[in-house]
Amino acid sequence: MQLVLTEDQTLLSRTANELVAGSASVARLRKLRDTRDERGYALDRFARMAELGWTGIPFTEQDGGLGMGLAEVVLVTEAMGRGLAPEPYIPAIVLAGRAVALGGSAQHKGAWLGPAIAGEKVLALAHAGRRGRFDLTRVPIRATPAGGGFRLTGQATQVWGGHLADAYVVAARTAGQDGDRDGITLFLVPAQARGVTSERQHRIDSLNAAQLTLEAVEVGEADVLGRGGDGHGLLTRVVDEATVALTGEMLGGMSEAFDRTLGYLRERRQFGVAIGSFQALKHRAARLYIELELSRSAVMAAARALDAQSADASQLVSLAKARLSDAYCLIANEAIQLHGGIGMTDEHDIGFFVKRARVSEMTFGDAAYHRDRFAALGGY
Amino acid sequence: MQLVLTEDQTLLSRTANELVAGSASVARLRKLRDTRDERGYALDRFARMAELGWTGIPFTEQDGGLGMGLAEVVLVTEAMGRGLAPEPYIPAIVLAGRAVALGGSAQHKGAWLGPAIAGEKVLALAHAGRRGRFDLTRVPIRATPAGGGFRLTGQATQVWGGHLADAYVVAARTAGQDGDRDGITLFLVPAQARGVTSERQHRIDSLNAAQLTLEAVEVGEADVLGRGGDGHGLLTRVVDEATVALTGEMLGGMSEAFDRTLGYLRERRQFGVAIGSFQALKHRAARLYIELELSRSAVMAAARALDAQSADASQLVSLAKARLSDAYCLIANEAIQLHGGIGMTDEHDIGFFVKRARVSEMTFGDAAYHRDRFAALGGY
Amino acid sequence: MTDVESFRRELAEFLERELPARLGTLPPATGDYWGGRRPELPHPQSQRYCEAMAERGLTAPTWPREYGGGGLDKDQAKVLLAELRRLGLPLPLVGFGLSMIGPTLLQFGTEDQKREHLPKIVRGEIRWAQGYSEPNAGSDLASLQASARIDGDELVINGQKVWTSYGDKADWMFGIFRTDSGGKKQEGITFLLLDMAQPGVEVRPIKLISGASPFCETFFSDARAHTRNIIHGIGHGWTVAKALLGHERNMIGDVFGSGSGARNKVIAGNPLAELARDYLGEQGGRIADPLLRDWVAQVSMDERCFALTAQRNADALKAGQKPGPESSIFKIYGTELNQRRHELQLALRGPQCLGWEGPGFDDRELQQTRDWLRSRGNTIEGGTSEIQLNIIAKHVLGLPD
Amino acid sequence: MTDVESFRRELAEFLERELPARLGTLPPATGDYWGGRRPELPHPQSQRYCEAMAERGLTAPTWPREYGGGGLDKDQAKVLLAELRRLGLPLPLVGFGLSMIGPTLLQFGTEDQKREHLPKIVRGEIRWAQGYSEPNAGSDLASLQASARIDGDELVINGQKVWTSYGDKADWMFGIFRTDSGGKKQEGITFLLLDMAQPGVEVRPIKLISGASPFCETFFSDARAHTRNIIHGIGHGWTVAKALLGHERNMIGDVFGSGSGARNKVIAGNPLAELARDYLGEQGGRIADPLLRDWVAQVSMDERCFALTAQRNADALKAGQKPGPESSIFKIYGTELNQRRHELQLALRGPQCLGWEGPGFDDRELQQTRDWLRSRGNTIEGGTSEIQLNIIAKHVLGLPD
Repeated sequence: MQLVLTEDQTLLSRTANELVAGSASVARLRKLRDTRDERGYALDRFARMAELGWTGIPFTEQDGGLGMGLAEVVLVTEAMGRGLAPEPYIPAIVLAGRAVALGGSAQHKGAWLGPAIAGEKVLALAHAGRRGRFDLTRVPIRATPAGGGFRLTGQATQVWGGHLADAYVVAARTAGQDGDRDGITLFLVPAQARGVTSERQHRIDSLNAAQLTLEAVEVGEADVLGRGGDGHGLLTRVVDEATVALTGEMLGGMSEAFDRTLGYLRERRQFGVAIGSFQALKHRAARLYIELELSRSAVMAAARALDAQSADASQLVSLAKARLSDAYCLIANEAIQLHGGIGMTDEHDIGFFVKRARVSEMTFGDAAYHRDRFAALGGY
Repeated sequence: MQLVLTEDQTLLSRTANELVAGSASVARLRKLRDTRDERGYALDRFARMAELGWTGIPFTEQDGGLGMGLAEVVLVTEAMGRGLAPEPYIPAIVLAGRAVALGGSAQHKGAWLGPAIAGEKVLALAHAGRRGRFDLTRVPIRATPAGGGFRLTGQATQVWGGHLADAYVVAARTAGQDGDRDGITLFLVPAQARGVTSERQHRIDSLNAAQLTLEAVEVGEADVLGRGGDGHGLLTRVVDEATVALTGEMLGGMSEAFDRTLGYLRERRQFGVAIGSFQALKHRAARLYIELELSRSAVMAAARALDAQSADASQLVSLAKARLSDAYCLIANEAIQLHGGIGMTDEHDIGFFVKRARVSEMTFGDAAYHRDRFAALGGY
Repeated sequence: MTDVESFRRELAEFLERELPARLGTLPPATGDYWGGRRPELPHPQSQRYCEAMAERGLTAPTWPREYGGGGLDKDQAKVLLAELRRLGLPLPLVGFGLSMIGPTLLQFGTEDQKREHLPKIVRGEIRWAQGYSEPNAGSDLASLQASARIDGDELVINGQKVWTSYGDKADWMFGIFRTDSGGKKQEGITFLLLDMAQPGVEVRPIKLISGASPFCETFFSDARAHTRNIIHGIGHGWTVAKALLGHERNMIGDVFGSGSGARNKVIAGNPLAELARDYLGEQGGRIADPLLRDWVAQVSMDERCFALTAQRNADALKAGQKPGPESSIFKIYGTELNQRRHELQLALRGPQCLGWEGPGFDDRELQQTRDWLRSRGNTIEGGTSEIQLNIIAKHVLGLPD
Repeated sequence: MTDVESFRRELAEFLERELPARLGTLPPATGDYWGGRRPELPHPQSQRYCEAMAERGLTAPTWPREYGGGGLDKDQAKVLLAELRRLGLPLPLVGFGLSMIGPTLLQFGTEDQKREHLPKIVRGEIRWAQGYSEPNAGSDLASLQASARIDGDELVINGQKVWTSYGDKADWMFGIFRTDSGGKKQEGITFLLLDMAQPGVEVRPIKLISGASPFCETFFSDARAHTRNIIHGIGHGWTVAKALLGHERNMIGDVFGSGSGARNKVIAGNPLAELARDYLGEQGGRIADPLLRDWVAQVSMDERCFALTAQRNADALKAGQKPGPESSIFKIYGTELNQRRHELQLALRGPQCLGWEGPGFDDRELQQTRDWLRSRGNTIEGGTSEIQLNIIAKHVLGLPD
């Protein structure tokens, strides 16, 4: 595994940063928030990402993708993190899209994956309930047999990118109970299906999320992704991939927050000097820089390990998510402290990173969850 | 509970510091170490402490004590900590002595407690084995019924002050097994008794400790302290008292290490200025000062709570030991770092505090052990 | 000193008989009344209750009678608090008039200044705001630029202040302004009182990342203050300002549990443990997640240690020792501890801590998230932790500049 | 470039046939050989093995042949290491001659200086020590005072050096001395080589808190060095010293796992987890103590992250990027990580970590306790963490002085 960018990757990274990073982009999120935009992101932006081929990166060519991998995905998400771009690239493409790609039939792919890669349809994945915390075996949707198929009932919460999505990958419990890996089935459920209602949720990061309520939604064999009752493995796989994509986004976000803080330390003057000349602040900044460097290594390694499907891939995913969760929250807290009062104002952009840091930390497992997983996978 | 010293206490504290604190006293410990002194402390010093009445502080007047309490004991041990005085005040008086006072018969007190308070006989308490960690139910000595009494067999380790002690309070398992509170009995065993051998142990802090081996040592009802099989409560009580005494010693040690480090920061010049003028070091010193202040409060509160036998006394003991363990180790590590290379040399005194900090941390439970105990006592 | 018991009796008589007789229902202990020209009433009777208490100076119990205060000694004041607690009555009045500018006037004001301003504070007629920080004068307060130019018997004020707590609700401001730009920056600063209800003063609330707006920006364009409202003389404002900052720091220290707060938290069971049980469940009577259980214990122990240190400090003061710069540790540790407490609560709630508003989150979850965001400012406002650490290093530890 | 495969074949021929034929048994891979006039032999054959390898320049594979080196290119050097590993053979020679002064001479030395000193290094005849720090010149190295006065074609050296690694075992010293006290302190420093086997040089080992004495104090009283052993000219020693410090920092970074160390630790199971199992037992296949299990995971993850960062750095260098001051992070993080690893091991062993010697503690316990004590120096020697943080803040982050 080479922990260095190829020329193509460098090029992709540059393009991505040009399109979605930069300070203007935070203003865009602010506007979407303050105008209480119904969708919370720009469909045309998402379409543009599709035009540029980004939505096709993690899919094979016969699925209509570019046959690249997470090593490239994290370059896109890193730029999105720097610019706090609210488009649902991770939930629609990496999480739900990959679930369809790995578990879907030809019909599923034709009806949903193709349009998703084209940026014409938006997918989302629903697997968590209000008290499930990070446990992928605690799915809130129950499937009860009905005729040849099932009836899905229950409520999933904080479905990332789930508001105004066109279809949902739903993890439902078809047998067994919380804690069992067996007995979970993934269904592909169109938003139009009878009994499906989604409600916008407002989280501190102002990104799109929804509460998805299913009432006796009828599904059949044709709607199953992967093998019935065997959905936990597929769910874990796509969550691992989405987690790495998210750590890329976090890396971008914390890099941007750090750069802005450094800029402030250089410009802000008190006691007749730039506050960046105070040794106590210098040392704290240097420690944050070390965290940034270690974080970047973890993200690059996890992405490449998953692409290579190496034996310790899941361990490296947990390594990356644990580190990025701690590092992003640390840098965000320090960013406010080092900005002083101005950093506490809503008018200043840094607060958006502080809020996004928390949501990222609590998505797909916090640091403690992933330390436990790292240890368990390591056999202790 | 008043967290302020009375005039008498202030006076006691001053006397104690005059006798045992000060830099010369570290030289004394160094000499005892380098000459490989057989005992590791000075009997005459111990006798002098008795003359001054310190050894009588925690005992009632009818037991020949001064009827004072731990609020006064911690003033003596704080001074001993500042001076790294190696005399076995805590193990002989507070730990073993109090066990005899609380559980001993008139004969026991006449034969052992009186002479102990007079500084003529040295007691020690043996309760821990090599793999027992901090669990007071895992005693390494087994008692097997023999005739009217028992035969004691097993090996206790790191018996503080146990080398050349005149008698041992031995916690033995008379029934049940590791983990059971019931079935532990405390016996008073003279060092001369047949089958008793003690071997000097050398720990990093150079204080007196021994490995105590019992081979079929015969004991009877008359040798039992407290009620047979009911020794866990008594053991817990005296260990709590000794723990508070130890936190007093730790407070003295960390205060001395901190003061010496402050002195070095003021004197040591690099780049043409005192290194204490570098803001990064200033802020670290200020953080250590905060830890010192919080530690002092915890020690004073725990001592007074035990003296008053208040309901939350044991919780406050754990509060104090957890905090002092973390704070002393932190200050010791920072003390070396801030001293730079010279702090790493055996020739410099600061290393003695670093070593004593570790032994103190690992005596009567480390911080994690006491956080767990604090939570359990708090009902969660 | 007067007989405390007889005082208690006559006070009880007033509080239990006379007041209810005059006012009918009295306000409950919850909800602070800040007074002012446009008072907000936590309870319909809050203002009348305040006025009735003020008649006897019980809104400012220890202030001298000649300025409208109660003229009580420490013991009598304690009795008053005890009686209010016993009867479930609130403090009749709170605010920066009583806590900040009042004591400052008693220390630095002229007889005329005391007679003019203190009675209005006691009666809750005027609500005060503090005008200290500026966009370019935060930690380095002495570099402030908002100016006051003498013009006859008035001063003409221009410039901007920021972080004015509740500035949009205040009637008068006490603040520091530059009357001389030459010389050392601490010199040429003048401490002024001015009426905010005038055309030259504009106040804009500042929205925080938590969504709340407790602070304001205040803009001055040719605003006017009378020279008789200069405290301690032209160019000597820095002395006054520093003394007042001392009051403020101790006040903040109190808020963050050095006083009642943290102590009660401990004595009244352990809410953190309850929260953990609620969100994580338990095993064998223990919080199910051992790491979070350990974290709960750590924060609870730190809070207990902090409360004990505050008590030790208070006991030392009672024993006649002077308060020193050590009190800086309460500001640093108290605010950081509050932040750690909030971070822990986020961890306990897990993803349910992410809500801003609307469905999927309950009210306590939403409130706690905002409180967490607000808490990030605790280590900045009222003197950053960095400034407090500098103070300790210099004035407590004697480390060189 | 030569054909790597043919090189491998002839090398294998030499190592597998010729060497054993000449020397009989060869030393095992364990135990370093440092050479010198009074060599310590980890294995009876160590010296003969070194000499035989030196004949072909294989003790300094990449140095030019004209100075006794092997004249190998990078790929050939890799082949050599691979073959040694394959055959379980040790490096024939280690030491500061090969790692520090050799490269420095190749960069700054004159033709004569190279011809005089490099061959003796290659053959392991001379063991070198470094004379840099002084009691009053630690972090502020440039303020050094040990002086060298020109006296004809010699220099007369007086003063003291400290922290001379293995100074008591070394034959020659490279060091920096003050030849001019006027002007900027970085000027007037001269880089010298001198023979330590002379009356004017006295070496005293320094005992550390761990009980070991890897460092020495060196005292100079009218010691002598020849002017031809001045490197890079009088008064230009600071340039040479800084370049050499760079080599040293990277070397230390490597030692603390940025290179092989940490990476292997991870790949070869997890010794920390084994230790935890041994001392704490397990429940359901997991380390019984959940807090210490979490701590083991944290340290293991940090080590993995550190190793990955070192790999990323190495891959970037391979890809042609230049090494920058970022490498300071390896010194800081690697040494602190090593300290945290030791602190964790103390916690895992509990009270059994307290032994100094004698009964009641096993050898691994005793060794680990001393290693922990020794590790406290890692963040001081070779440039304190504080100095490294300054470097990052200034040269990487561009923060102002």
